[in-house]
Amino acid sequence: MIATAGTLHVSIHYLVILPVLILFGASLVLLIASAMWRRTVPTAVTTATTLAASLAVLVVTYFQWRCLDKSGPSSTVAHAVVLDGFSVVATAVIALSVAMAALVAHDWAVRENVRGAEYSILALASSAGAVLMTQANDLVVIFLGLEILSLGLYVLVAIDRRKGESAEAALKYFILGGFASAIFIYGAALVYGATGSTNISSVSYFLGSNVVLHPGLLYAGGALLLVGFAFKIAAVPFHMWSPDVYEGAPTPVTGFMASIVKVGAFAALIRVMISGLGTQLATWRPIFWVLIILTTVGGALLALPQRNAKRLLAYSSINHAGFILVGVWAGTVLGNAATLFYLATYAPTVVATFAIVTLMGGLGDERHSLESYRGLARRQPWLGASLAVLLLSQLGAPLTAGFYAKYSVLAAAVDSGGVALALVALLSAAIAASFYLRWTVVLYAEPDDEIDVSRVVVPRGTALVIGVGVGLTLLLGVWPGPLAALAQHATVYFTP
Amino acid sequence: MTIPASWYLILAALLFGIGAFGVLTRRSALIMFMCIELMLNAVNVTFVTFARSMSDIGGQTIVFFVMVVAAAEVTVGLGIVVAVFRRRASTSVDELSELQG
Amino acid sequence: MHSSLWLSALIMLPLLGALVAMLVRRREGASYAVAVVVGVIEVALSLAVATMYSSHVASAQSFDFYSRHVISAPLGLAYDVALDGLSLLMVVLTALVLLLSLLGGRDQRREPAFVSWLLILTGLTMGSFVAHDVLEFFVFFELTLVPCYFIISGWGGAERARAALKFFLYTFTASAFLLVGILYMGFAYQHQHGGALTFAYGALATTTLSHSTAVWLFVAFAIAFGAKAPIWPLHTWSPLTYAEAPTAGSIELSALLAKLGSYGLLRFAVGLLPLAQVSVRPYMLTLAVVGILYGSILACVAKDLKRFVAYSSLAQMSFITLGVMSGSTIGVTGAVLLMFNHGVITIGFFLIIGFLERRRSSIAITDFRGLQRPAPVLAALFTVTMLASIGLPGLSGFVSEYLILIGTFTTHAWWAAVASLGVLASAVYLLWAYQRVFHGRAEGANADVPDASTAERWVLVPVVVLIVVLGVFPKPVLDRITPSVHTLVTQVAPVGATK
Amino acid sequence: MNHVAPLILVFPLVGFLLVLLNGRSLSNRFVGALATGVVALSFVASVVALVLLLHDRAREVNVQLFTWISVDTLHVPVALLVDPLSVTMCLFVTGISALIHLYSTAYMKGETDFRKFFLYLNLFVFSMLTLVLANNLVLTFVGWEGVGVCSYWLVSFYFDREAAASAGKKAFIYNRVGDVGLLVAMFLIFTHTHTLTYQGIFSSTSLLSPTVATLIVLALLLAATGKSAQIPLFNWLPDAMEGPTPVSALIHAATMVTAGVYLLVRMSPVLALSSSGRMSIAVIGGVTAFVAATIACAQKDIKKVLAFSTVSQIGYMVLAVGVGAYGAAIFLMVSHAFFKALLFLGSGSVIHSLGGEQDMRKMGGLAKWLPLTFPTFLIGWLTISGVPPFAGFWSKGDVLTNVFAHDKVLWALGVVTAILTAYYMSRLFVLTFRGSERFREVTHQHDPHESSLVMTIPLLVLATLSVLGGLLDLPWAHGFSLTDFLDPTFGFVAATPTQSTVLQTGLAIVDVAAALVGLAAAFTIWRHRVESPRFEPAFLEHVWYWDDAYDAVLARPLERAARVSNDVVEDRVIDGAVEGLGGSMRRSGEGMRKLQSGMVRQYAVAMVLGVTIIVIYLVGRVR
Amino acid sequence: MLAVAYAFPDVLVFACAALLILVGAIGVIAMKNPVHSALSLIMCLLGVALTFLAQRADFLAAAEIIVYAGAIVVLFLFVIMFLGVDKTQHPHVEPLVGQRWLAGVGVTVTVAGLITLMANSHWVSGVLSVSTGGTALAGGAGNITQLGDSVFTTYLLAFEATAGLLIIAVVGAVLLARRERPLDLDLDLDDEVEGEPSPAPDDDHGTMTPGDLVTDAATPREVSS
Repeated sequence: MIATAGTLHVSIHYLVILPVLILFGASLVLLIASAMWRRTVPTAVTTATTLAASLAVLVVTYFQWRCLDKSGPSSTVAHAVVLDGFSVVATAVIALSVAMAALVAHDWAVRENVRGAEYSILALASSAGAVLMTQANDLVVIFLGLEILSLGLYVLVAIDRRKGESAEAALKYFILGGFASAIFIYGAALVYGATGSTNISSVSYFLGSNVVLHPGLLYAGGALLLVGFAFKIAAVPFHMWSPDVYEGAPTPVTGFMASIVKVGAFAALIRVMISGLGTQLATWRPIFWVLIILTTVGGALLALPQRNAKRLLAYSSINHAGFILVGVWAGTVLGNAATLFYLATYAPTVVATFAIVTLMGGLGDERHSLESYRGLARRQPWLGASLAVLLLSQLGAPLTAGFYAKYSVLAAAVDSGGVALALVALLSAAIAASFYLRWTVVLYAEPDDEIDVSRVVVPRGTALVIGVGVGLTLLLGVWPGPLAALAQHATVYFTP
Repeated sequence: MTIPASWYLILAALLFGIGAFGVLTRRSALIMFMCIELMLNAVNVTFVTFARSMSDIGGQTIVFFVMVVAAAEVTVGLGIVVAVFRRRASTSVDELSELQG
Repeated sequence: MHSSLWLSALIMLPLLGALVAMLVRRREGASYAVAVVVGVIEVALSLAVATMYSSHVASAQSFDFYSRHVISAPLGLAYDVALDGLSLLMVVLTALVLLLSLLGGRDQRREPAFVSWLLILTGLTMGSFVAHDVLEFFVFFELTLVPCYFIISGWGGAERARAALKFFLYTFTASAFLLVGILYMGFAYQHQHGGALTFAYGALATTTLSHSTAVWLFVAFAIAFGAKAPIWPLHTWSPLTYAEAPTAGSIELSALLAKLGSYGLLRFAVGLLPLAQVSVRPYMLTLAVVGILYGSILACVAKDLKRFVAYSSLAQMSFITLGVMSGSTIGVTGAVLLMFNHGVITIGFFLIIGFLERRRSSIAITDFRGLQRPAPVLAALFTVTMLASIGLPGLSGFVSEYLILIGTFTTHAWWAAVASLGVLASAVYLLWAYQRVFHGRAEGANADVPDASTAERWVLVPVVVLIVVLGVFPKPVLDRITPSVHTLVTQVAPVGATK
Repeated sequence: MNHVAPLILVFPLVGFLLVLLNGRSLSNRFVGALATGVVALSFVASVVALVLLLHDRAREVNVQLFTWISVDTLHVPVALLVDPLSVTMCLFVTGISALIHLYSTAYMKGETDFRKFFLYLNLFVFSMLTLVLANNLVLTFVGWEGVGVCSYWLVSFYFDREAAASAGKKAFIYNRVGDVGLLVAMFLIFTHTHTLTYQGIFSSTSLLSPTVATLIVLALLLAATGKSAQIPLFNWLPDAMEGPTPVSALIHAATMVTAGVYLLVRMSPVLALSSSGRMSIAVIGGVTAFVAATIACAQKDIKKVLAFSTVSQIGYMVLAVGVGAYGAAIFLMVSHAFFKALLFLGSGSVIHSLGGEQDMRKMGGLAKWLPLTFPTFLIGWLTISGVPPFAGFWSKGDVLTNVFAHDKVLWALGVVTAILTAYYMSRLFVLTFRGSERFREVTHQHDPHESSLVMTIPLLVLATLSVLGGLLDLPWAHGFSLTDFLDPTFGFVAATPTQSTVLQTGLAIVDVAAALVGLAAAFTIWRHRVESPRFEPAFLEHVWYWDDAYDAVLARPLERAARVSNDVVEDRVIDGAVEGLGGSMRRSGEGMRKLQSGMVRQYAVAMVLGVTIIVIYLVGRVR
Repeated sequence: MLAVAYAFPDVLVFACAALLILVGAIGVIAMKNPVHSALSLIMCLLGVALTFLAQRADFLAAAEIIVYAGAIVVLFLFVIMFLGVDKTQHPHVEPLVGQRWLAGVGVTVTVAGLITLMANSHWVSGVLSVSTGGTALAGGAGNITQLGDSVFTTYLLAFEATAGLLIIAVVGAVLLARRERPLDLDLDLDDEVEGEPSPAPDDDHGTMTPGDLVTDAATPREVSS
């Protein structure tokens, strides 16, 4: 991959960067609108814009896929971004999450009487960053995507300024995020020194065509990059921010964050560690191995004593991150497909889960103790059953998407010889099962008279989100074939 | 004599380390930010050094981006500090431990 | 070769029934009626299938009703069903358990949700037994946990939440080993033969594995199935769970789901890893023998009737394990038969215990005394069940137990000899329990215990009939089991004795 | 024959089923008549079978009914073997059963569970006949277990009484120990011969090595000790006296308890392969005979005395089997069936007349009150004591003669036992019918009354049989004796040394002397006494502390083991490990939670340490 | 010393830069007063700029001083002043047990490890000049040209992305720094569009801060907390 130095002409395939442009453009439009508009921009308008943008992105991804089918993967803008199956599917997942999260946030904003466009502006911008990460083919672009994503999230976390936790979470997130960013970019610098480029194609080309006799610099760079990603995906021991942030952030933001950060970070992680530095996979694997063990087991164990739904889900998402890492560990086509499959199933599930948590939070977004779920399924069978299904999916029960997600990453691991890894991960799932089940039991328990048993109003938007989440979870549980095939297909185009 | 790249790289590594140590030991959010700036500057030195070693302008260009990122981060970060300060009248991060467990 | 639609119908009917039951839940009793109708049809279907099943189908594996549809090639997922002598009886048992636990459960357990879960559980269990694809089996196997969990935690006793959780975690954890093992085999096959990922039973059976790998896989399988069966010492979920579960739940768990464990052990561990099983056999047999004696001993000191049955089930299930691992056609056939017989006997036990609980609101053994005087029919029904469990010749338990012991004796005499003590032990604990509950002078509340009502008697009639018929004339059943077992056992003919 | 043999079985079964299915709608009278009738029919069928068999040159007929179990090489048919042995057994089983059924219709009158009693009794007869007629070991086992469970039901017939319930259980469990022996014997035989039919086994005895044969014999011996109440499994039988007296007469004297002897006799071709095995049998039999006799000397309960006497008599039979005198064993079995049934029914009559009292100290002087029972009982007493010319003299003499030929020590033991037998039976007789009338307090000053005719007819018939039983096998009547009839069954008999007539006569004199010594001693001691601690040592009264020994050696340690298993192994070790694992997970979760302190700088340190470890690993890797 | 400096001017430059950087960096983490820390940071940044100059990155050196020393540190100082930051913090007192020790060991080992790893590669192992096609780096104006080329070709997308980054930073800062108006979070970008955060007064604590001077007097709103 030789850069086109010397000329100032850079060819741009706009279809590739169209999703980023749409998301960012929508963000800018809202920004300008809220600046120009004398009155506050109605929430309906901002939500509609967000939805329109994300749906537009979904449509674009369809055309991208068609384009891929026709002419194969390609890179553009001086190889800074690529169009391949992986990026397309990941982009679509992000778009779906954005749309779902927007609906939840809308109903939240209506309930909390929060007006204004900032959620939409920031969410759109952040998701643009996430999409950029999924497409980026350059460490610097990944870095910038990461920063766009993160800066947006820092602010989103702090958006509920009635609550001290919100600001506290934001500050913690920010400090650690900045720290991790610095580590990440230092890693990028070292990789640059080791290979002469930050472009992932070039890096991989260099490593493929040269035998690196003294890979110390490369190792150091790779390790620091890995740490940067590990922070983002909240792998133990780089996970400690996540429960605090999940708990402190406004619940719709948590759901949004839980889904798109994972997709963006894992996409970039795979591109860097597998596509770029894949020749050194033997070196990275032990690190991944330990990270996976710590993350799956640690996440599950830490979740056990939790009594707060959001915190519990934070640790649960750590556990899931460990599982997704299993797919990365495999480092094979199967592994990548499994990772993608996992992300695609996990994102809607987790958004829908947080949608319910948002509802249950009640006015003020404060009722998050598990006790407040007591008897939910008896009062509101559909809502309770939905949550139960989502939890079972996260638990990995068959006939839910979560089962095939876990199954596919474990299959990839076993295929690559990671029997012990798969086993440990599965055993951690068994530990995790206990807290999902405990929650489910609470749902179906006899309602406690002392606790306020008022019915939770389910606004239409949130209902739709829950419906989509549960529907996808069950549909993919019964009929995972198409998505599995898509994921498998997607990774065929993986490296341009 | 041309200074070997290694000198700069070690210098950068030390700077990075000092920055990291500062993040770990200072309680004031502001000073932690400064330390993160130190770390980013270490990265910059590293990039520039590599750029020189390899006669590649790319390294220098990236420094440019890093600076932008640093500026953006500081902007947001200080905004958060201000928001927190409103509530607590302190920039000490040790007092922020309502969320835990 | 018959159409696989029969099996699909057996799986789908209860699931659809569950749906219908939920749809009509507003009308009093409608859900229950739906479930009973489904149960009757299911029993009829299963008997039809059992009658049609021809043990002389052309294929070497003697599978019938076979068909395979790949659902997702990348995941290696397929819908693949077939029936052979090993699963035939289990299919019948599944249908029977549904019907009897519906009819015998307590009245307040006729809630729509409860019967729906029961129907779902039946469909899934049916799926497990006819699954001819290992992954498909795992999916069904694992899925059965969910309805079980809800049944126990929703309608169980005071400690139901803990019991349900313990049960779920136990089996869930253990099945982790199974999944990894399955995956390993699937990929080993794929790496050897190329092509798409597949978990078809016939395919995996041809995988070449190194001996140590096979042994490890066997151990993994044994853990998963051992926790379900249960095999000593993986049994400790069962006393708590049986005691806390509602009657129908206890029936499902011990009469049916436990069989998933031994069935899996036979079909997948022994069937797919024939050479490994020869190496691990002594260890498995030892565990089985220990389980027989241990379960018997603990049954002697059990405090309540359900725990009592739990421990006696441990002993009985250990007999099954003994037979499964015997490596002899006779022993394995006995084990397959005992799976069914123990299922029927356990239905009887739990139904009667349920009746007793209905009368006295207790299952503590010390709360009962001298019931034979006020309730002679109930006592007689219990006696028949008990004697079948003891292994009285002429009743069903004997045939299977005898086959297991004699089969095992031909290959592993010492284990069988020690296991024979289980025959003695079962008499000890069962008679002891019988004496404490039914003998003696009935006083107080016990003196007024009503005898079995007509409905209760009729529920138990099928149980008694099966116990007697299979004890006196088991030949048709054995003739259907034996060829499949023979095929399975003779896989290891070069290494182990087949007698 | 193909029709008659199954009929022997079918009659009692039909009776059983009829009562089972219509129990409620039938009157007690009808049930009693039906039950008695079917057994009588069965007896008739047996007689017919005997006649047919006598006309059969092969003296062996196989009647195939249907295949029961057939798996791989294991084929178990439901088939009957009609040969002299089985027909002999059938005859006396059905015959005595019919009498006892008849007796019971009166004896059990007024019982709440009258119908159930006959239900069990018919099932018992069916099982016993299955045991006897089966042509293979498995089918024999069916009957073997069937009689066991019927015995369980009948012993615990008065289940309201704790003692009865426990006794029933004890009987079944002791039997079950023996069953394990039979099972193991079957397993061994099948493993080596691949067949379980008697003819199959006998035709392939060459496949059994001496060691295996010895093992098989020992296993069979264990089975026999269980069912036939021999040492070490004999002490269930006295407890079994908790059952109604007809049950004691039928099951625990005449028929079921002899099943062990029958089994050994049936398996004689296998016994022939192991001399050490036979020796074990002989020793067990001899010792049991002696020990049980000593115990019988010190019992106060009339039925207990008879029970131990039964044990002792069966000991003789087993002894006979051990020395290869199968014919003598069967002869004793048959004659014992006559006189022991007689004695039990007689004692039943006594008990009946005293309103249920069984303690001999509260009897005495009943001779004049029971005009029919007394003479019949007298015959029974003389018969068992070995006084000529009653059946007992001949059969016991036959046994002892054979034993003498084999082992002088065992013979001596047998003679001593004979003295004891005469002694304790006379003691019983004296205490019951002679001496002062001590029953007034029991009968509330009423006079005891003789039982009804229905009860006394069986007594008369049995008394007759006891008198004439010796005719079956007189020592000099070669060619037309029971032994000759049975001979073909045994195939190969260990050669009985021919004994001179002088020696035989001498031995007979010794027998008579032994009987007279016993009688004399008993009369001397017990004529004026009710209790005599000197002659009733406590260790005899307490059955040599046999039960206590079992309690101490087996029951209590096992119980403790059960408690330990339950409380320690199960709760603490196994489940403790499981729960502990869960607990440790929770605790480690809690512990890790403490690290999650909310202090952002600690989070950062965790990150740095993570980096540090990775870097150290990489440094190690490049080195 | 001077001779050495004369003989090897580069060494002198490096020494100065290193001294500035390290002293400045240590100053940042050691000073009690945040203002002093900020000033130390400037010193450090000057040293960094010096290394840039010494390595033919003239433009970056200028940008470093302008962007960092000129804008970022000033921003820091501004906030420090604005918040009237507490000087009570004693950097020498560490409330967290073992924190400093762990941090010291962790950082030291990590940095040592990183240096070891870099040394293992002979410090650089990448190919020469991927983006400039092998031509040497130019100094002075040439440097700017090269940078410009690079930014608008190889790093075009990154460059565009920085635009987005800045926008989001601005929006974020504006949102964060405004006063709390829990029920009405609309944006008033009219007077804040330039990207400077507009700190609002901290009414909670009743201290008069410079922020009060820039409070939007035209839109008086009730103060709530």
